[in-house]
Amino acid sequence: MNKPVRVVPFDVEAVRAQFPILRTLLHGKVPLHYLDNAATAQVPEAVLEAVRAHDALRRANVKRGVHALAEAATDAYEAARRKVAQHLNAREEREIVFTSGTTGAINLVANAFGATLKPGDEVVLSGLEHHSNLVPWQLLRDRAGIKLRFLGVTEEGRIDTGDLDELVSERCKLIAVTHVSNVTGAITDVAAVVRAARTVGARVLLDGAQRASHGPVDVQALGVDFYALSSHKMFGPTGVGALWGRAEVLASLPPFLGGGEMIRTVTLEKSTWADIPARFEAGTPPITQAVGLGAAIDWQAGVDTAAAAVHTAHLADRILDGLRSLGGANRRIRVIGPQTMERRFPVIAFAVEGAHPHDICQMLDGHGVALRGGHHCAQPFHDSLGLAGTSRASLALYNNAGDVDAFLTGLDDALTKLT
Amino acid sequence: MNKPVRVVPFDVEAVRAQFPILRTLLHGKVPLHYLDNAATAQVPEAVLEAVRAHDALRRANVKRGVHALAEAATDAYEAARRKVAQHLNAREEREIVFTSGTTGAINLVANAFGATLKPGDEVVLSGLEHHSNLVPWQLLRDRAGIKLRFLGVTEEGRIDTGDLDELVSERCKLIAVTHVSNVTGAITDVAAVVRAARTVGARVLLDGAQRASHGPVDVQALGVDFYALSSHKMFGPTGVGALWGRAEVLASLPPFLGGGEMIRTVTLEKSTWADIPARFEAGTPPITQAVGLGAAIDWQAGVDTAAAAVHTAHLADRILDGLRSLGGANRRIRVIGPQTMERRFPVIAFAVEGAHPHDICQMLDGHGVALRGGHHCAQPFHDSLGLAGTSRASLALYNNAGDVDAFLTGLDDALTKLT
Amino acid sequence: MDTLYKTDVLRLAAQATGAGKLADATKSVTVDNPLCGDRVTFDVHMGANSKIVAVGHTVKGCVLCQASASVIGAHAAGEDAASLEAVRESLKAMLKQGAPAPAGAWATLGTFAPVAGHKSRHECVLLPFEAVIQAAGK
Amino acid sequence: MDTLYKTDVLRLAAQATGAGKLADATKSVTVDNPLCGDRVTFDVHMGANSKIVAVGHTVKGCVLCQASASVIGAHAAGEDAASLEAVRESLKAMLKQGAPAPAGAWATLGTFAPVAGHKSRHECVLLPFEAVIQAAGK
Ligand SMILES: Cc1ncc(COP(=O)(O)O)c(C=O)c1O
Ligand SMILES: Cc1ncc(COP(=O)(O)O)c(C=O)c1O
Repeated sequence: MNKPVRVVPFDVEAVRAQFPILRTLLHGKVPLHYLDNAATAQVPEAVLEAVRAHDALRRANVKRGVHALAEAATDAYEAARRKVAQHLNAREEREIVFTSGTTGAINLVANAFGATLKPGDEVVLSGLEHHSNLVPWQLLRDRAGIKLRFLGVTEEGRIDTGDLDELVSERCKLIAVTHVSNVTGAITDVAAVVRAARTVGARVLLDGAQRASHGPVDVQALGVDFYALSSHKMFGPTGVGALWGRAEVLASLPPFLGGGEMIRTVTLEKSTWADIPARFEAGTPPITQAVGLGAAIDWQAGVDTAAAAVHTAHLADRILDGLRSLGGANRRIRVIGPQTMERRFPVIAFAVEGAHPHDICQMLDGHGVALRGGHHCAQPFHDSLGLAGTSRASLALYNNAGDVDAFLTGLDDALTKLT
Repeated sequence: MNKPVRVVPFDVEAVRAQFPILRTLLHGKVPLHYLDNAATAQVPEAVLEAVRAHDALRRANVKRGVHALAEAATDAYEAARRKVAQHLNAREEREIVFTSGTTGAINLVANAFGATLKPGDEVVLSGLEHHSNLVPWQLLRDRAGIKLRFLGVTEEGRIDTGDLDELVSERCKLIAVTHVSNVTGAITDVAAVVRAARTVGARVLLDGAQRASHGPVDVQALGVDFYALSSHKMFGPTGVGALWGRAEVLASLPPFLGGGEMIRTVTLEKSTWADIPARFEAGTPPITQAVGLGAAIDWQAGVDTAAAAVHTAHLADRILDGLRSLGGANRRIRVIGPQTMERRFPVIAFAVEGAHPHDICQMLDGHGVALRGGHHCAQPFHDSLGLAGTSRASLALYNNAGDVDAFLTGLDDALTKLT
Repeated sequence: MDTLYKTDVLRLAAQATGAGKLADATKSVTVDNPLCGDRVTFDVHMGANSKIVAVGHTVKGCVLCQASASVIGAHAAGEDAASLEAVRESLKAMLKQGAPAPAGAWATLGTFAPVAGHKSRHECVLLPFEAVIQAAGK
Repeated sequence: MDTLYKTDVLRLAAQATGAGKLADATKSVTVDNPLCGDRVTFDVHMGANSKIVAVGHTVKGCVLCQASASVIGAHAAGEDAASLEAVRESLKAMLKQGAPAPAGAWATLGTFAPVAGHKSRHECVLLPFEAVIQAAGK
């Protein structure tokens, strides 16, 4: 994301005060410095309370009940759908399907849209994808005889849109790429992807798991067809996510999972399907979690996300600077992805020669700093870098200068011991 | 369930006190009489608190993290798996796969086990199934060319195991039936089903959605191969459920959903799969909800479920008696399913000639009584009865005599107005 | 809630004005509510200028659905598809946006005002309109 | 936590006893930890009675994994697959059930006791044993 120009004072301490977990003392003594936000974000009091209140006051199954609790629960569930629609600037509420998460959403598309593909059809992915936007397509390939093609990754850790012309042919039916990388934080050039897709009439799916916690998204302006997100990465509960799909596209797809509430009529011989979005919401949905996601979106809407972006970009700059100065002659530190905060989000993965990511993360844990080490479910990308894993610091709007200091101090200490 | 003989005083008021929602005044004035437990059960304080505490104190993504929160979250998640394993008397913890619910669990089997079937293979279901245990198999049939066969339903509303000999042939690879009907409350004669399956080497799946809230289950004693359940029907959070599968069977199946955490290795060309249960848990699982389900199982384990069964069976008897006496010469009331509480759970569906279920439910709502009306996602069974829908009262262990009285008084009032 | 079942609604349903098959129907349309399995059939006899001369309805549905069909049975004569659509839109506005009840001949629809608070029942009132409008259309 | 990385562990890793390829290996086995991509190769030279004469190891892994391999490098000579399996079992018991560290030659493994509290790292310590046991087996 480009750093917004305006300079609004962002009151990070006021934000922090809303997150009970940030008051935790780890190991009974060290304050928590949570820099594992790309894996899962923390939850503000407003969301904790919305979840509790729903189950304590309005709990019922949704959709078919006529009693007061069932109506209240259905209203709350549908209100949550409206909030997701607003967060994404969807044209219509029925374009939002609640799923178990980003992984569930992408599998839905790989199966429902996948069922419309023919052997030899092509799906274009990239070498930067999270396994959740790769393995479902491999499974589809093995099932349906389609072909997968892969956009390369630039030196800078961005999806190489220069490959589009060569890779996107008339056989291409879908381009499915990440909106923001969970390793490099790089923002994909979606316009280029959409342009290429439109020339051959292909659809575009964006994996929005890493994007949706950083303020509203405009799927109409992006011009894509599918957008997947996870609640737990955007300050909401685990167990729920959403798929946005352009109404006419969604409406043209067969169902994926079968069960209650996704049908129009059922006989032992044959069933017919409900309209969207119900067609894709088989069984009792994650009701309370959807309500919690709605509360998280409300909460995010109450924050100045533009100011928050300036704030986290400053912190990320300090991390990049710090890594540069820690990495001296005999400590080779390699930052994966863009070296500045231009067109990227504050997800910073790095490799240290001679120090294993798990040792780094474990030692930093002793300093109260929560990092993540490993391939971050992007094994092909790490393979292409010749690395088994990296350490990753990822920021959310509640991180502060103290978190960055603890990280840099801890890392210095760890590297002194490890290298 | 047979009424246990011992007569333990069951302190229902002490149980009720633990459910905040039971103190609700509907429409600002009428006390809630919640008799829609077959759709979703309510949540005790202990579960509300476990859910909140997890997100407020131990929130992190699971499985790969080495920092303290990630270890705590993984421990909590795996402890929940252990609790589900204990509730079902599974032989091993790895036999428990967390899913989005019963519907998710059955779809998993229909896809993963389904992928091992060949055209012409047969799956035997029954005419009493919930759509969640019918539609996934219809989708599989249409995809894979298998054949579905259906056990009939007896006059009494039980799966007709007399049909087994005729329907279960050498081509049968699976019998998938409900453990307890969500319409008639009838308990299936599982032993007969398992016997028939074993003679031809077929597997057995039980839909345990309606059973798992009524005390522990013993999958080993039942002798089945798969068992599906939903947390929200057993006093736990929405958004999570479980599939139990016999280890050697589960381990022999290919994955269903693709994504993070279900892999061993991933390259752009090819992936290999993790061991069970991870192979079937793609993406970030419903972590907090699984922890909540664990808390619900702990809570249930602290209740004398045998005494609770006596208690709810007595209440159900009063409902059956009340329906008989309300149904006079000009009010024809038909109770669907067994007419006594022998071998059944307290789920009571009934039809009133000349009164629409939704009118009945809506009028009872005015009395604070939450019922459910419609086909209860068992449209084929209702069709077979010549009914579009029924009204259903379903009990949980926190229901009391006041709930039954309110129901019978309200129904009398409604029928006076409607018939 | 009981307020949904005020005496007026129950009476409308009991009156069942226009219930029964129409012998000389020019068209008949059946509409289902997939959510509850309800089913409404409207037979219409169309006159000159595509105006309704008479209707007959068969309702397998709840009291709200029956009462709504009964109101149509009482007032449909003389209407055409377009005017019935206008009535349905003002009924919808009453249910969904709290607009005032339709004026004039169709004022009886005001009886359904309390249904506004019960989204799951809106369709019960609207279904008969769906059937008669389709039957009165080309 | 830092207690995992006591000087002892770091020193064991740095010593890297037995690191390197073994020229006259009778068998070589490579084992992966799919969770973190770590990889351990053990070359063994087996003598009479299926006893180890010498080992060499190549570790792409964390400090814990390196230290564990180093301990094996120092003490494997004279062991066979079965005795190494026994050592691994007592190491496992120390990690998983809080049992005391192995006695005798392998007492150094006590250095890993603090790993017990970190389930996600148990595999790091156990992986080299997996490799050497497989290499020493038939
Ligand atoms: C017998 C039965 N099977 C399956 C289900 C589906 O459960 P869920 O909607 O929680 O997936 C239900 C509940 O609706 C049920 O009662
Ligand atoms: C870019 C990206 N895509 C997909 C996912 C999968 O999300 P989830 O695990 O919530 O389904 C993640 C998070 O792990 C991610 O970062």
